[in-house]
Amino acid sequence: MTYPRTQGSTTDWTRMDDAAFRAAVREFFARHYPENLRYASARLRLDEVRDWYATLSEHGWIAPSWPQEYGGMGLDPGKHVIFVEEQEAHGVARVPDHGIIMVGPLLIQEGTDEQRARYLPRILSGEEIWCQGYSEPGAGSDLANVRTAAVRDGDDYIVNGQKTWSTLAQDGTHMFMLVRTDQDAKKQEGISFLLVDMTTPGITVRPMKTLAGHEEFCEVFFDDVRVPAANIVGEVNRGWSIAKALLTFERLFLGSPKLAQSALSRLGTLAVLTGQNDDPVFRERFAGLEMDVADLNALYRHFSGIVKAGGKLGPDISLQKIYGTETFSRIADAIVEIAGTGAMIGGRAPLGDDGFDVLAAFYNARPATIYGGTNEIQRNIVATAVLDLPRR
Amino acid sequence: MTYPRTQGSTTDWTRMDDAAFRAAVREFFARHYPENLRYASARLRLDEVRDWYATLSEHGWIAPSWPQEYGGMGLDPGKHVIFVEEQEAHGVARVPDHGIIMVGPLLIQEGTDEQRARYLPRILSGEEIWCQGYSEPGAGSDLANVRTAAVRDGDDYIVNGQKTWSTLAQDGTHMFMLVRTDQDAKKQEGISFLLVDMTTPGITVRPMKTLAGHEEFCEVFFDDVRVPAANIVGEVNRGWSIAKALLTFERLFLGSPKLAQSALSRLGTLAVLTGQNDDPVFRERFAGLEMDVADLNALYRHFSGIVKAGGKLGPDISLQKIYGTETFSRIADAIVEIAGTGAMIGGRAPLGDDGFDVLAAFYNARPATIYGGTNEIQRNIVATAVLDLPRR
Amino acid sequence: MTNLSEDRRMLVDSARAFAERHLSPDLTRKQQLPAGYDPTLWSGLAELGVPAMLVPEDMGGLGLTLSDLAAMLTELGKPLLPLPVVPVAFATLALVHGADKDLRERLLPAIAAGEALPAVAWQEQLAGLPGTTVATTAQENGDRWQLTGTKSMVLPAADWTGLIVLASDGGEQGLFWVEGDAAGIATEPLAGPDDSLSATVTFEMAEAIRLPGGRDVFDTALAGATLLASAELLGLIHGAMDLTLDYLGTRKQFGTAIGAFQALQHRAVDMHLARVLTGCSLETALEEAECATTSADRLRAASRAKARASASALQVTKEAIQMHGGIGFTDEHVIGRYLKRALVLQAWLGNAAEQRRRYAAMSRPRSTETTA
Amino acid sequence: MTNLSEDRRMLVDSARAFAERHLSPDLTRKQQLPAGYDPTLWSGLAELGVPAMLVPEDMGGLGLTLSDLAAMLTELGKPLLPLPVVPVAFATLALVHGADKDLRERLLPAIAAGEALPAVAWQEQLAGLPGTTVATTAQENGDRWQLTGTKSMVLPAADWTGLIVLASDGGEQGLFWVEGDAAGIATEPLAGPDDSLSATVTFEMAEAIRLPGGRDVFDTALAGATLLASAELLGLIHGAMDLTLDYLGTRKQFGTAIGAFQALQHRAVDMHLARVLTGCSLETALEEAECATTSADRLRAASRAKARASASALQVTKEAIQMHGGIGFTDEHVIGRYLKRALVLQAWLGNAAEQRRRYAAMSRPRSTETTA
Repeated sequence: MTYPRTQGSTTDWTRMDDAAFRAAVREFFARHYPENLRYASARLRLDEVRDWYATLSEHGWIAPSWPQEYGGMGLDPGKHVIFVEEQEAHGVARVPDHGIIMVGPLLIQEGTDEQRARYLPRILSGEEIWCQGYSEPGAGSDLANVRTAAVRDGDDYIVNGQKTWSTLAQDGTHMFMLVRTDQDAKKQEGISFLLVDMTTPGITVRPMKTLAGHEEFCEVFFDDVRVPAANIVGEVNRGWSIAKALLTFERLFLGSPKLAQSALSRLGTLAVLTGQNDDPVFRERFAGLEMDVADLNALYRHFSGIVKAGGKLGPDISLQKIYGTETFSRIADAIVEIAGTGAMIGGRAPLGDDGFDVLAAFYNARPATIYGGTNEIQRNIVATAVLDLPRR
Repeated sequence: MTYPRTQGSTTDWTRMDDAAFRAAVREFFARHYPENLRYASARLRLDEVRDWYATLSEHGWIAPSWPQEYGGMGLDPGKHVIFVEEQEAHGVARVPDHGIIMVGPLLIQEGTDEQRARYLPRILSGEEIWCQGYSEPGAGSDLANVRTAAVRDGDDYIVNGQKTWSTLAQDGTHMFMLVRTDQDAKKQEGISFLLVDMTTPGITVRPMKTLAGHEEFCEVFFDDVRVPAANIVGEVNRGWSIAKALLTFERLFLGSPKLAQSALSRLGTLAVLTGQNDDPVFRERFAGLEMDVADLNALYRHFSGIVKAGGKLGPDISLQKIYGTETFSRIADAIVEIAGTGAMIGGRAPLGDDGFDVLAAFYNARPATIYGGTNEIQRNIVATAVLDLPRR
Repeated sequence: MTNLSEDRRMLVDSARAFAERHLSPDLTRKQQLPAGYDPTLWSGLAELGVPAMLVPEDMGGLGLTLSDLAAMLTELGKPLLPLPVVPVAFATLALVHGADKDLRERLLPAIAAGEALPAVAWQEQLAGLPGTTVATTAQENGDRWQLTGTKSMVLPAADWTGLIVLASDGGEQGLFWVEGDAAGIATEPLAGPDDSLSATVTFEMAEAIRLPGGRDVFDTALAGATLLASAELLGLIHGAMDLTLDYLGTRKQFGTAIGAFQALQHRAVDMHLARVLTGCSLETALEEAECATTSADRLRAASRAKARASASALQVTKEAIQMHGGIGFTDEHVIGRYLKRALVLQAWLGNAAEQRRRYAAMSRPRSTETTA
Repeated sequence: MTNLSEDRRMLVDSARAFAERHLSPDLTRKQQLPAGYDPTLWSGLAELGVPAMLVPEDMGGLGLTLSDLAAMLTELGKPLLPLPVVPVAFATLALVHGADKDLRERLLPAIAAGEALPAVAWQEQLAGLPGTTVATTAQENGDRWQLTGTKSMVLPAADWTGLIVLASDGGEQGLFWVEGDAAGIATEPLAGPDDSLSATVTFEMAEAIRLPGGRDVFDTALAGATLLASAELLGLIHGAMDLTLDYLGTRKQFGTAIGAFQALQHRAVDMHLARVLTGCSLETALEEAECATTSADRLRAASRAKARASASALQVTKEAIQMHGGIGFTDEHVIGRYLKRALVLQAWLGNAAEQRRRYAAMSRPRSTETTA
């Protein structure tokens, strides 16, 4: 299968050396990324980043890790890290990327030719935006406890149930979701992986406001929603293993150092703005956090090195999610602490030229230790699957 | 029942006001306590404190909290606190005090007249020294899991089994112990409280060396040891409730601020000796620990206030044991930290005129979170018995 | 709080009844422009006698103690209190200790009746230990003074009937009284995360009268307000903790009530320990402050209580969100209101780190060798 | 440590085999007077090539890297290593980087053969950041120098064949070589909690020759030794952790293996995280130090690794004792040996807090606005 040249990058990035690649990426962001969107403190909505999505798409830069034959940049993990580093350094916001990060790689590995042809190009172009349908009410972290039912009816499935914590589902045109296709099977069995067009009749999306005041998560209700059977990815009733593999990858992603790194940089900024950067107590505290972030980077390099070498991530990837999110949370606490009564201000406190949102990182740190499986669940996994401690 | 005047204090302390009492206590310690035993960093053995025991005994000061009719000072809890404060301030060492703290009050409340007449005077005089026989191998914190058996044989019981973690049992002439008198009863039932003369044939004491190098705990083996049935305290098979009441009181005692207070004072000393007392990072850390100790005192006042008002301590007394020992442990950590390479020296490091034992508090902090029921057990108790959280 | 006197118990009961009837975490959702609170609710509190508590009996007040008001605030704080009880008490303390007879007679009866709402305008920079340095100046002009400078985090944010301002006369720091309608005052409200309002107030040659009391009076009032804010935090901690214990007992995951999971149990115990310590810390600090003879000793006691209360409130509310899981992070569940209110109250008058720093400045490690 | 090269793997295997055959935690129980180590065991290590590793090939050594030696030390540290591998490597690094040809040729081949045991005498005060200030003086006397002063924590504690001494010539700090049998040296051994020995060495006009390298060479050698000490700590952490995991899986309380209790499980995960972080931190710090062009950068990398290793070692061994319960506090169980050895190794060359302070001195918070 081939994709039109306009959708793939024409450059063979793999031949470029790392320094040249870094320079190219830096130059690209400097030239194309909108100045007013740099260093956004909250997750941006589709409306705000649609133009940027289009720019990336036009230049063939939207899918850094996809193989070039599917329209990606075909970056090896080392270059991908450079890409992300430059993105962070320039303060480039995340686009709605579930299609790029989750669905694309999934379909490339597990999908049918028809599914790849149907979905991949429209992810690249930004025509279609994906959201995730995993968690359900009453079973937040207990993902295998899927109760949303898909019952076969001719060439279709009829879906009934409810998903929750679906990030920015109100902006999504499609959802990849877990459904129960066998009611009688044991918990982890009888689950299938299904692709759903969000415009199908019977779907209702209800955005929920977060503590930070953003409509970042949604509840999604399914009432006799008819979905073609051809939209099952992989084998019927074998969706759990696919979901688990995605979750493993998600843990690497969720534990990446970028949140902590960016919060640390904001902590440094706030210290300068409030005149505390020469205070010896602050200096030592900052140094401690700086070392934590450096070690978090070292941990990330360890796990992404496994991916890079073509290995499979094991259950110990949960350590990355734990340490990444908890380091982030500690830094967010430090921001609130050194802000003093700045923490009494919602939104931007009058510090510096543009103001400074003292609570942004603190708010973001709250769901970080919850989503993608709470850190308690991650510790359970490591205890039993890595340390081989007895189950009760 | 009366005791000879020489064994009781002739002063009616209850009539004295607190300030006068404090002055009297201070003067007593200054006059009588041996200068070379002040601020001992480890628990002293009987040999070292026998003379001091005798001094206290002769003056009727050995049992501050016992009623005067039994030969104690009859102090109310408020004066008892003053007594302990002055003891601490002067650096007075603990004498082997299980008889005074545990056995005496127990016999006064639960014992027979014969038991009181037989045992109390010899505790006061120091002729008999008591040790505790609670824990057993394989059931350190699971105290109700008593396996040491006492089988009735005529007027006696025949005791077989093993006790462990018996503090300074090698110095003890008598042991108060938990034995199983009904093999068929459920765990907490069928346990009795027994008083045993350590010279009875069949008892073997094996001291164990601690990390600090002291022989502080012993294993005690019982091989067909014949003990009169009259040595049961309270009802047969009802020993667990007595033991539990003693344990509750022990938790108040084990969580008392004195370990933390004394470690904090040592931390301050070490900072002065190593020239760090003006370092701003140290100063703030010290202030944090100082506030922790002040709040630990506040907590202790809360619980001892309940005792003082004649109330009964509930299961929340475990909070005192948790916070007292963990605050102590944090301060011990701070001592090791500011000592730098002083922690590479066992015994006294060459600091100050007399040297400074950097690791003494650190070593003492290790068993503190273990004995008297590990802090994990204490948290289990608070979770279920105080917070009423569901059992699994 | 083991031995409440009969009087204290009545106060606590009346506060609890008011709280149960009139307050709820959801009340904190709406910004009460322009002042930042609901005047009707305030009147209710005034009927309960809350603003009268610290006013002496000969000024129409109840002449009660800090400990009494603290006990009430703990009850009022449980369902969250979107009312400026502590800010007004702060000003009341400054007036009781530092105003002359004329001003006392003019203001205190009105405060007791709930009609006057004075605010204290004292801090300038947001971070560090607020109030340490004072850039606002007072210039003498006949028998009046003129104030110039900017104060931040003034509570209540508007509708005040007057301002007590900490300013420097060039040499010393002193307290000044500015009428609410004086010329040369500009106010800019700032919304808090909990939808409360604070104000940045700028004085430009604003006319003021000088109070006889100076920095020392201010420090005593600050210590009192700091203790009262700790009491409100204690109430908040109780509220958040109780909600969380309920949730732990009822919410199921993996077929079990999550409160049966030992790891959560142990953390819940640590939260409970934090709340018990906060209560004990506050109780002893109130006593210390009430017995103290210097404002420095009062501040030292207050710093300890506020450091504990602030740290405990953040610990408990953060853990509460984590234990509630995703739902705790939505604005739909009340537990989030506790987190937001905790953010504001832990910061106001100095957060835990700032209190620790003040405490450090007032004490110094001693050697056992020197104390022995 | 994911991509060990074949050579590295062979080194690691040989170290593991040696450790399994010759080492055990109980070996640390007896003080090896007078030097503080067992000469026979040292010979065994020398046969394995350990002292030769950092010595260049043209000097009879193996010419391997810090990372290679670190990988071996991690294996050797698992059953605890009562041998002065890191102290001798410290001196070796100073000589390799800072000695002139004559001294190199005289000493390095003997070091490689395990026959020479040079020690570095550098720190003076016990606490603070050791080595920052140097009071020991060097006075020029013809082509020789005379040293006067006192150094603490010299390892090995005796039997050294020479000392590399950090001293001040009045202006600059420099490194000096003192023969083991030189006059004017007094040594006082101090026993450590782990029964190891360190020495306080006093120089009174002791004759020395000056090395061409100065403070910069010393800092590079210190950075190397600090990384190697971190590697030994990593081994210790593995050893303590593995013993504890075994215990958690087998010890029963209340009828259940204690490792099934969730609260302990979660803490065991935190211990495991500490060990994994220590490994990753060390691996990247070794690379950074090996690629660095200045001694300051090398020290910065080393400080990070040692801070992590020291903190993790204390965390893991303290938790290990707690999880072992009473038996862990007796001297009869080997787990206590790990705690004691951890106390020594975390302190030597600077503990976590001291490394953090050094790191802080070498970096400074930047504003995103200036980096953007």
